[in-house]
Amino acid sequence: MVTLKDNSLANPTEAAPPTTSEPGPHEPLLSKHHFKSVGTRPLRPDGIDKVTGRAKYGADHNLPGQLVGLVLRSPHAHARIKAIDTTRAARLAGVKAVITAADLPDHTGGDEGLFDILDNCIARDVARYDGHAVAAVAAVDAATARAALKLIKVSYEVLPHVTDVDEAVKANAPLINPKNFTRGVEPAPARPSNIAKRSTFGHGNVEAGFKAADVIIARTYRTEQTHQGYIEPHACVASISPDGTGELWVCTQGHFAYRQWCAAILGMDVAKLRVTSSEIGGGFGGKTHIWMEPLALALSRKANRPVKMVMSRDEVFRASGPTSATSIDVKLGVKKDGTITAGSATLRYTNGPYFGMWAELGAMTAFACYDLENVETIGLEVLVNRPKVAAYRAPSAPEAAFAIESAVDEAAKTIGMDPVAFRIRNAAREGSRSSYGPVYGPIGIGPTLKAAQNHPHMKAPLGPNQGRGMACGFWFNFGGQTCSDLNIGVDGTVTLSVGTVDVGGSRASLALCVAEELGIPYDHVRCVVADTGTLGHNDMTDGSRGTFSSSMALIFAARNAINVLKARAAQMWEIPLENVVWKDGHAHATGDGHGNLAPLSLKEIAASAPNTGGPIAGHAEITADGAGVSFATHICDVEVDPETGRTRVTRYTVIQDAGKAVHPAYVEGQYQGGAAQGIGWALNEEYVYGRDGRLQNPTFLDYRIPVCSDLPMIDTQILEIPNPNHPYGVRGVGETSIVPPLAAIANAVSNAAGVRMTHIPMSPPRVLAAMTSADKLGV
Amino acid sequence: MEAARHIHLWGALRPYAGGASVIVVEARTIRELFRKLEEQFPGMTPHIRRGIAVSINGRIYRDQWDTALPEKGEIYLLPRIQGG
Amino acid sequence: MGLVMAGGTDLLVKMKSGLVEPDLIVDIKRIKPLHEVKKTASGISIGAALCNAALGENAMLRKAWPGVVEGATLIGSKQVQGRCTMAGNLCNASPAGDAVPALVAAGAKAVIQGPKGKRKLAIRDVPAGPGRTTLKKGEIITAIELPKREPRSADAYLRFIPRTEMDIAVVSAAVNLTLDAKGVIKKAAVALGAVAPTVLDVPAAARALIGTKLDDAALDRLAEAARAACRPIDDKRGTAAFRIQVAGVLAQRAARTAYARAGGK
Amino acid sequence: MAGIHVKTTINGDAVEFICQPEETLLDVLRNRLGLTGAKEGCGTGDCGACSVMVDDRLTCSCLVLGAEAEGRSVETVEGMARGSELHPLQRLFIEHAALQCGVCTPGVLIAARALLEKNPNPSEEEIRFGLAGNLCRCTGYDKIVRAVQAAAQEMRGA
Repeated sequence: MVTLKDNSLANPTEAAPPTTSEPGPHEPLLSKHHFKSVGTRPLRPDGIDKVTGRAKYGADHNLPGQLVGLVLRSPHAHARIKAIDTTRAARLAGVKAVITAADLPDHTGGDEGLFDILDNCIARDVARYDGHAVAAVAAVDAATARAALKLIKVSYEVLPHVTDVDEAVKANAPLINPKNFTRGVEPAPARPSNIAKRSTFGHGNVEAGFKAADVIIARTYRTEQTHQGYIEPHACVASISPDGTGELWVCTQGHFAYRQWCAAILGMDVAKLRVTSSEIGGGFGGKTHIWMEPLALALSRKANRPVKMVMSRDEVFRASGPTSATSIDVKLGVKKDGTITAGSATLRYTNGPYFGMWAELGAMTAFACYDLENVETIGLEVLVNRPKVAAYRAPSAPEAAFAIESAVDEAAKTIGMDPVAFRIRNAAREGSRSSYGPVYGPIGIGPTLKAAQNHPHMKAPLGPNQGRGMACGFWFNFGGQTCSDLNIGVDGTVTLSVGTVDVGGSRASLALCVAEELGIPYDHVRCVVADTGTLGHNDMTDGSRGTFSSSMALIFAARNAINVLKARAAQMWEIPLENVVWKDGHAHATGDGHGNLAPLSLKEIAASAPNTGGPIAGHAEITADGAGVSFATHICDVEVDPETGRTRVTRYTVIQDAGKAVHPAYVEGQYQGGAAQGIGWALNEEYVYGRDGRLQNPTFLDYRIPVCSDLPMIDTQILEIPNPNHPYGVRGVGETSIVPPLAAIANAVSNAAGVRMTHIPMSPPRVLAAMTSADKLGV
Repeated sequence: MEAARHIHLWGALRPYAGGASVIVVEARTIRELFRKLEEQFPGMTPHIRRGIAVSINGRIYRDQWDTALPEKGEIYLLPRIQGG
Repeated sequence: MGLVMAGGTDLLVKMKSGLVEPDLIVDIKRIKPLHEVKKTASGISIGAALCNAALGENAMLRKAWPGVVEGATLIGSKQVQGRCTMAGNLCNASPAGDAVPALVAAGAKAVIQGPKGKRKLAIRDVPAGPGRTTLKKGEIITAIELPKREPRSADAYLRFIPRTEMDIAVVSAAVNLTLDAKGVIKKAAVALGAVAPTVLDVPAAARALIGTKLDDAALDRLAEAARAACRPIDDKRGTAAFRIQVAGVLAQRAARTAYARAGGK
Repeated sequence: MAGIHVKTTINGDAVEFICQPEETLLDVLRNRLGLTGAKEGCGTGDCGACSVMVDDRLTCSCLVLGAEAEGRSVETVEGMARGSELHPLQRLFIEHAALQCGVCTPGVLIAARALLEKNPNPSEEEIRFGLAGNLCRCTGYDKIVRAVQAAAQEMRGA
């Protein structure tokens, strides 16, 4: 049952009780099985703007009199900031403001999470990673701002640093935060360490399970740190006026959350800051955190001028959202008949210098695909001198899936069982206890595996040096706070205001759902993303929630609007409300004596609105819980050059449950995009740190995301197992597609190369080393 | 004892409940549950502040604290997950 | 400091990162003769401002020096190709520059104009180390000269990159061969990139090929000599061990291609 | 520093501007001329989001100085449509859902048009290598390649 706040219903004088034949205004149960609009592939409303260069992204907005803001960043991985002298910079002609941490006093009131955000936005006493912001300037132009940065003198006391996950957990490792005592351990440890938290999940008795096994697979896997790699760098324009009100234009996945954090950090009232989300040039989780936005606001406040800040690519890599680097021990016990008797894993995830929940997410998702009697996972959050880890598409799940799905594949091979059949035998199903705790409802892993088993890809012949791999993936998905408005114009066309940022075509999907519910054509519905001043709070577009949550809110808003439309039709006909039904975009009169009344179209009712009570609208404010967990199975073929270790992906297939694909082209796009990012992660993407703790490759030249010629076509198969908690059966689709690729490719490369790959990315030096002798090549 | 609910804890919470994996709390809603947990197990407060999700019969609630806790069925506390 | 700009694809990146802050930039692209490809008495002369996309469109060059053209047209993207030049790649003096190994193997020369007049210098001797050249103050390269082609000659260039495009060579090899009428290699040159501070000319590797029809034993000796010449480092793009190993592989593959192109069977 | 006065042609129109010597063509287009279709994704020629044509050569405008535009002809995504009629590539990119966030799209369109002008009937491989200088992080390139194939077919038939 979807929960709704009681006061979120339409105007009570107009809200009619639902008739038995129609769903209530907020009845979540599946109300549709045959769709007219949903499931079609219309053109997206923002398409023309985006192919003509008209669409405005973060860096495309300007305000009169705006200044250019730039950030001075730490060149050290770990250093105490002894003093910052800004006097010369401030005196330079054209410089209008210089700020340091002193200009952003601590308003966080003991909120540790918020304090970490503040400390990450601008270092206070310690610079904790290469690229950590230390000061910022605003000047009349970029050249002046650059010159000013050079005039700021920072005296550092360089501290010992650690960037490697396994080094950081050693007893003698340099401490990132001397006040960090591992949480989740009772009694609390007496000494500080770099382990911020220990989390455990599981059930049963793994030791007994391992004793019952015929075969034990035990290995340690490693993954390197990656970046979301959105093509649009972070950008914003901030303007604070002397009366304390402010405007922020910014590329973000969640302008309401940005408003909340920025206001809290700057000590502003939330209502005094209006945040407008620009078109967003990719986020993938990296734009769910604030970075330099508070600095832009603080500079604007100090200079009393608008300030524009745009990160360089170098800054994006050094100082915004990478993933964790991980080191994961897996142990799997298997019987010869194919039963997994026990699974355990210890997962060490780097967090950057701040407390996070990345290992915890890895520990929760690791074995989620399987029905295990005995399972235990331990997650260790590891602090290191690297940038603060940010969410990246199903955060932490791909690394864990790489480790577990590699072990599962190896186990199947060891007992001589087909890897798909082995997974089907052990797959979680309705009623299975998940490895993270709760018992599953209806879930889709079985169907994706069955579809994989029957897919022609599984039977296609392989050439020399080629190998095939497959893997499964899991992600939770979630919903969250959502607020939408639906306004009917005088001509009967409809405007939707939503607060979930459109990252990949959701405006089209949302318009489709409203067209479906109202029974009007898609092109009569226009969807816009509203700013924080014109709509209630919306959580961010993350957790695969954009289309899931906003479509649910809009369907409810449409039902509320239908109730109003019916009341207006009743007025126009001068008949009782209970004699009006809504069907196919029209009000129909029913009952004795009314049957001959011609149906009234939405357009006709809208036209008479001025005389029937005024504007017609529908609203909904909901907490969209019930997103429903998501599973996928991927199959891939690779060819490995035995002389160079280079891997080419030759074929790739994604099979995933969408619940109901609202706009199938954009569902396919999510599947393909996630797979491509996973392929990059698996093969070539990694942060390379030098011995000095500085990032060596903060460019698209040396941080190698897949280019067009690296990839094959990516085939997709959309399964539709309706989500019972959404009126149209929709599930989130955005994230799960990045979970299986690391493992699927590792399994394929292992099969092609004849050696088990345990370190991602499987860059050519690593593969060649594994294929020959690790010592000889020194990898 | 009609309000007594069996509450399953994930690993990180267990140390604050003496190592128990299941505890009994008298609570009819998520809000009441969190209040009672803070009263009975103060060590859990930072976790609750940072966010705890509640799985009720496999369905995960992150925000809706007025959600009723059914007398029968499984109630499982989980970290409040983040997404990308 | 004044700097000469040909394509600008390295210079503008260095300016952006603050690595260089020139007081003056001299754009040589407006000088018409610097865009010409002409046959001369001694071979082919290529103007220093000719962008590599245009170079790749030149049928005569593609036929005579397919390896040189391969090297030049592998640099960067199609977008970068529209700007970058061989001479610029040479003066950037990266040990991994794609245009350089094939020019070294070809025995090409840089035509250098300076305050004291014109001189010619073997390409091999232009780079002095990473980012440094032997050019003197005030000197610029105006053209690159390729020698005259004998019959049954061909070259080939291969680089190793992790992706299919857009990377800097982790290791590279160029092979230039001339065969006799029977298909026996009578002249050879082998050059390796990204395995030493400058592009390496490896005469020992060339000697392994001369007098052979590129049989397996010759290819083995080629790989061995190529690997023996390598003095690479570990860096973000690859390990020293990987570079040494793959240098041998690429030398063999480039030799096979050059041999086939020259008409060898 | 004294600005440089530049006379050039942009999308067929005569344009004059003054820029600083170190300013890139991309900066001039975006910050001085209000043509924000070309995007800065990297500033180092590695992503292709700033792709434009300069005298009929595909280039990254971040690797061209503004002053270099003197006397040349520059074409940007803003000049691709003829009046209200979209270029076939533009129309087919929308029809094939070949964009998600759309920030790479202007550069991809310019590069794809340059490719089709040189090679009206490219193979899939030629399309993939022709667009290798344009990074897209959303689509996995599948629908981009299909849209270019469809445009090539339509433009050959037209």
